[in-house]
Amino acid sequence: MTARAAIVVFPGSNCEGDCARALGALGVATELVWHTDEGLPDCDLVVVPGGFAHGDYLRTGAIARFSPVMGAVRAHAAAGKLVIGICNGWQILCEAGLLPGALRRNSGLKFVCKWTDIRVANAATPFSTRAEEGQVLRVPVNHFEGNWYCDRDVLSRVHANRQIVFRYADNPNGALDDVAGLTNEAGNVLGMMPHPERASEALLGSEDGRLILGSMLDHVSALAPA
Amino acid sequence: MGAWVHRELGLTDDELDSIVRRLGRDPTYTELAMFSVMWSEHCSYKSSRKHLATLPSRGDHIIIGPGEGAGVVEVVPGVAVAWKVESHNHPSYVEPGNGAATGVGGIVRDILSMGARPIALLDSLRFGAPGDAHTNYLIDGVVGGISSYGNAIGVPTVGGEAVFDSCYAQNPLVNVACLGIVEGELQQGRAEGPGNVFVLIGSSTGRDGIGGASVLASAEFDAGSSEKRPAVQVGDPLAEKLLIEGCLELAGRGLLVGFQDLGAGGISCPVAEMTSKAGTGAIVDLDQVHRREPGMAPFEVMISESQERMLAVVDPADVDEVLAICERWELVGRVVGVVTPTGRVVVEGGGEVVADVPADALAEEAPIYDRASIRPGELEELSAAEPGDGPPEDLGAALLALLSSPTVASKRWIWEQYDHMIGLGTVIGPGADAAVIRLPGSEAAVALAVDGPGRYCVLDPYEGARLAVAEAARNVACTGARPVAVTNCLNFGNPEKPGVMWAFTETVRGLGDACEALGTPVTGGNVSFYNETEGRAVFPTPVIGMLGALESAADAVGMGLVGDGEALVLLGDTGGSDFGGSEYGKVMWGALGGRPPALDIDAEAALHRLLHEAARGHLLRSAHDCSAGGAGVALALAAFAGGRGFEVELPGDEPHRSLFAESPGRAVVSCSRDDLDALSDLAARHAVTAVRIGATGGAALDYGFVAVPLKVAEKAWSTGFATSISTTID
Amino acid sequence: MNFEAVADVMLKPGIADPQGQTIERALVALGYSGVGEVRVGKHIELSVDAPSRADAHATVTRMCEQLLANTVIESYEVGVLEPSGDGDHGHDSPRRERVLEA
Amino acid sequence: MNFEAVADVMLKPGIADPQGQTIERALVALGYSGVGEVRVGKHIELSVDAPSRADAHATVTRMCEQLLANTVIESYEVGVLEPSGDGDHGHDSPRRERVLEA
Ligand SMILES: Nc1ncnc2c1ncn2[C@@H]1O[C@H](COP(=O)(O)OP(=O)(O)O)[C@@H](O)[C@H]1O
Ligand SMILES: [Mg+2]
Repeated sequence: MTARAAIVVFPGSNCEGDCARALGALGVATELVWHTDEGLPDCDLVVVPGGFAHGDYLRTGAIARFSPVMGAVRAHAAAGKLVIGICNGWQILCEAGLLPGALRRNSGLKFVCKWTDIRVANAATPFSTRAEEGQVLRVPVNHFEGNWYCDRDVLSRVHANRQIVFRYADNPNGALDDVAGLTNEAGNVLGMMPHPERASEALLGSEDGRLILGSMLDHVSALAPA
Repeated sequence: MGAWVHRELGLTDDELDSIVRRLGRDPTYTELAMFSVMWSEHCSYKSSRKHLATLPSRGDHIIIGPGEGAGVVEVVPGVAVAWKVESHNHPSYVEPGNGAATGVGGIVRDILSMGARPIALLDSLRFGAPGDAHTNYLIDGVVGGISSYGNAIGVPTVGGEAVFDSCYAQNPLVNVACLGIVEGELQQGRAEGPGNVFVLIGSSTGRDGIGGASVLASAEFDAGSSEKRPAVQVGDPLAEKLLIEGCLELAGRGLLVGFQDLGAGGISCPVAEMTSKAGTGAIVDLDQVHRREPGMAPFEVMISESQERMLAVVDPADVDEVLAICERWELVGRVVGVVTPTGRVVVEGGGEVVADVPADALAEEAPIYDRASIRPGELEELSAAEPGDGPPEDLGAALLALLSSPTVASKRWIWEQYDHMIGLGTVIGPGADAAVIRLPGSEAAVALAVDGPGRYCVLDPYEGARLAVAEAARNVACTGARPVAVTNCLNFGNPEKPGVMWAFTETVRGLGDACEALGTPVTGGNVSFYNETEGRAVFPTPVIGMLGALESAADAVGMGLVGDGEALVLLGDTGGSDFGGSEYGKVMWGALGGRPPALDIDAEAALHRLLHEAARGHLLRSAHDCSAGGAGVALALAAFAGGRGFEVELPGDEPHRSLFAESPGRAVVSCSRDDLDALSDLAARHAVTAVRIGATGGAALDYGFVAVPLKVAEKAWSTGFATSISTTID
Repeated sequence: MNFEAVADVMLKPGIADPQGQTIERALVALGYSGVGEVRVGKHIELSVDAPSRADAHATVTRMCEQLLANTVIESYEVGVLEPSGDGDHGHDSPRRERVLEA
Repeated sequence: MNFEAVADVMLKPGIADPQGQTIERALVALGYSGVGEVRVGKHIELSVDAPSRADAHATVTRMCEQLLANTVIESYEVGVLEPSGDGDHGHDSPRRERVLEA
């Protein structure tokens, strides 16, 4: 079965093409969905890609979360289907309340684009089954607001639910608890700062991102009727 | 109109006379404003045009040479790219963040105007010595501006250079180069077909940037410059991103008859140039221009440099479709005029005709000056001065001093702020000799480098320009690419000064000769004059943007040492006296004098051919060119990039000359022992000296006559610039 | 009536403000010795139509809750000026008074 | 004495404010119909030691000229509160008055 991914595009998104290419290389059929669409095409997973939705003006994700398409994304998530927000996509999902906490400006107060090592903190999520717990993945980050934060209560719930999927080996942005990526309580929505689509080819420096995207496909095909 | 208005607008008395003669009457204020921007140095190239015309610009692979928005080059059969560099020096000094950001926006629209998708940016930066609070403020602002704009529009900044010298302290240089891939039909900046309409697409027009070209970029700075500040614009990367996508869709659907960006000179510029080129005319209705401020005078609308706008010429039958596409991309598109057969640009506003002038008078027939050019007397003294080639007290300390000097030290602090990966094309990113970008939909790749050794140019602008071309080509060749075309940005002082003009003409001559010899035609560029504050000019600084072609991205060679026990080979000959304008002379002796390094351009070309063939034959594990700091520094940088040391012995009797002389035409390469004979044979066939100097591996930079622990050297290099920039900002 | 309003959006007390700290260090480096507790936020000016000043205040407060602030990490203050009467509410008014409320 | 001060730094009138325009469009899309002229700047809060309120004001004005504002494209307004006396000048003071000057 061919998995289908809807990639949501806001004015200012800029990683949608890269995501489509990386998923396409894994055999996924992708479709770009403009933010004013009220609905999503029939799909197994939704990607909210990186970029600068609405210019990141005011606050990252602040305006995007009100786009018409977000209702359908919410419904997709509520149905227990997979949603991945990468970088700006995570910021949008946070603002939309689909993921806990908030993303603040990097503690170094500079935009940071570089390769990072992230450690798999939970290999039992739909986004990490192809990896092993403790495995270190080389995946690049590219953001100005990747400094994840939440209050103490939320953090203890996040821990209790094992929502943290990836932690930085060398925290590039000051994120609380070195969080590089985490899920919602139900475990079907992931936000992550590093860009797995940029780590999908040896020629470009790493293939580790395929483990993340591939895990999602495994999850989707396991759900598919035989 | 006051008698002196034209002078305030930057026009001379003679220029005004000539306008009156062309019109047969006094110009209106709007006309005068249009002439002032179109005849400004920035837009008309009036001091440089005559000289630039001598540059070699033809070649089988050159699809479009100078004169359009950007040059277009066929890098491999069937794959064409647009390539251009432009300066935003003055705005970046006045307001570093927005000045640099709008510089990125401007060059990106140049590429877009060809119908090409921008896929890579490089920035070439010059500042005073970092550490000084104001210099750090400029660096921080400029880098932040490029980062905020380039990252947001989704175009990776994949390379560049940053050079520091006190001559740039009051005149920073901010040159940005952009590469685009031609996806469909090439677009042309021509307003063909009377009856077609002009559609203005993008941001609304405000009073920002009025007179930017004539006021900011075409005059020297002085104490009163702060009064000219409102001429700075604020960039809107979101609008630019939408403009890119919307316009590429218009181009892709074949809806554009003519297309040009609005940059310096505002809407005046594309209207005049597109009609002048096509032999047509225009009627422009300013009331249709969407504005963001009330009460703008016609002249303000006509020359406002508000950002993120393009002008399209469209068949009236297609207008609805064009506007619908604009709307879907959340862009405002407005029909603002019509193409006429009259040869005149007629501007209407508020029901009145506010301008009616021949298009050619504004564009094609702008004045051309053959300015006086005299070799400055001070050059004799400079040539006679010490280059600073005495031996150091301690070779190891000298090496560390060079590695930590801001010009040589790691620029990671800069390029980590740039998204250098988006687009999934960056095979080799910043921190290398040249960036290697795989082209979408193709196995092929391009290699891109920018270089401008001002310290050589000030000693001898002719030789300096040749060295600049040689170095840029060498950087590209080290990745395995074949250098194929050049774009350039010539940064100089006030051209009304004969000494400056002499350096300029010598530079153009050197640029032309070197490009001819290397077979890399000049496809375009930019001239930035008046880089002077309080009468002090920057070094003559030609920034060369070299484009290289790689048939396969997988052939690209990195600069870092790979594997232990591989053979290290020095290619090319070392001239022990090549210290004029050197980094060693500057860092160790505070010297600037003598002759620039001697360049044998044929030997240089042979080296490039050798590197290209060796890369195609997969003989090289790494390659890095020798430039600032000589072979000693080149080896160290290859070691840092590869995370391993080496053991070598360099030819020559005087260690500091072997280590630090800046002879061109050289590179340090590594190869597996098994390939050594093949490489030697290949070198012999190209008549390039190849000396096996040692082997890779170990935890030291071991040069034989001196050894430094890798960790110590790397620390000096990685913190040299970062420390001086962060201490005073944070 | 048309009111000129402001919303100041700040990181909540207790949440680290590295930008404020950086500015503080820079000010100290410039020789401003008695400076402290620098915090940086956003200052948003806008005009709103509303039947009364209180309504204008309520509207801008709603805007903050909905869009202008992320209340997970930010707090805000809203201020509304008396209506300018003639509809002229230029941002360069030479002197004005403003009441800010939490 | 220790004063609590604010500096609001805004783009000068006439200079494009794409951020403000984008927020304005977003507010309109959310149904806030009577909103206009949205402009965004920085809001900086700080405490300063000074012999008098006027001195505090002059000091913060100098800070704006030197560091807090880029007067090429930005203008600023400075406000200083009466000293809190006990040195407690929390940022969450429930109600305060402020005089802003151009
Ligand atoms: N302003 C910059 N922007 C992006 N990359 C830069 C910049 N400055 C330096 N770099 C990166 O660092 C590398 C080393 O720079 P440079 O010292 O100019 O090297 P070289 O003299 O060998 O060309 C460049 O090749 C480039 O990729
Ligand atoms: Mg180099």
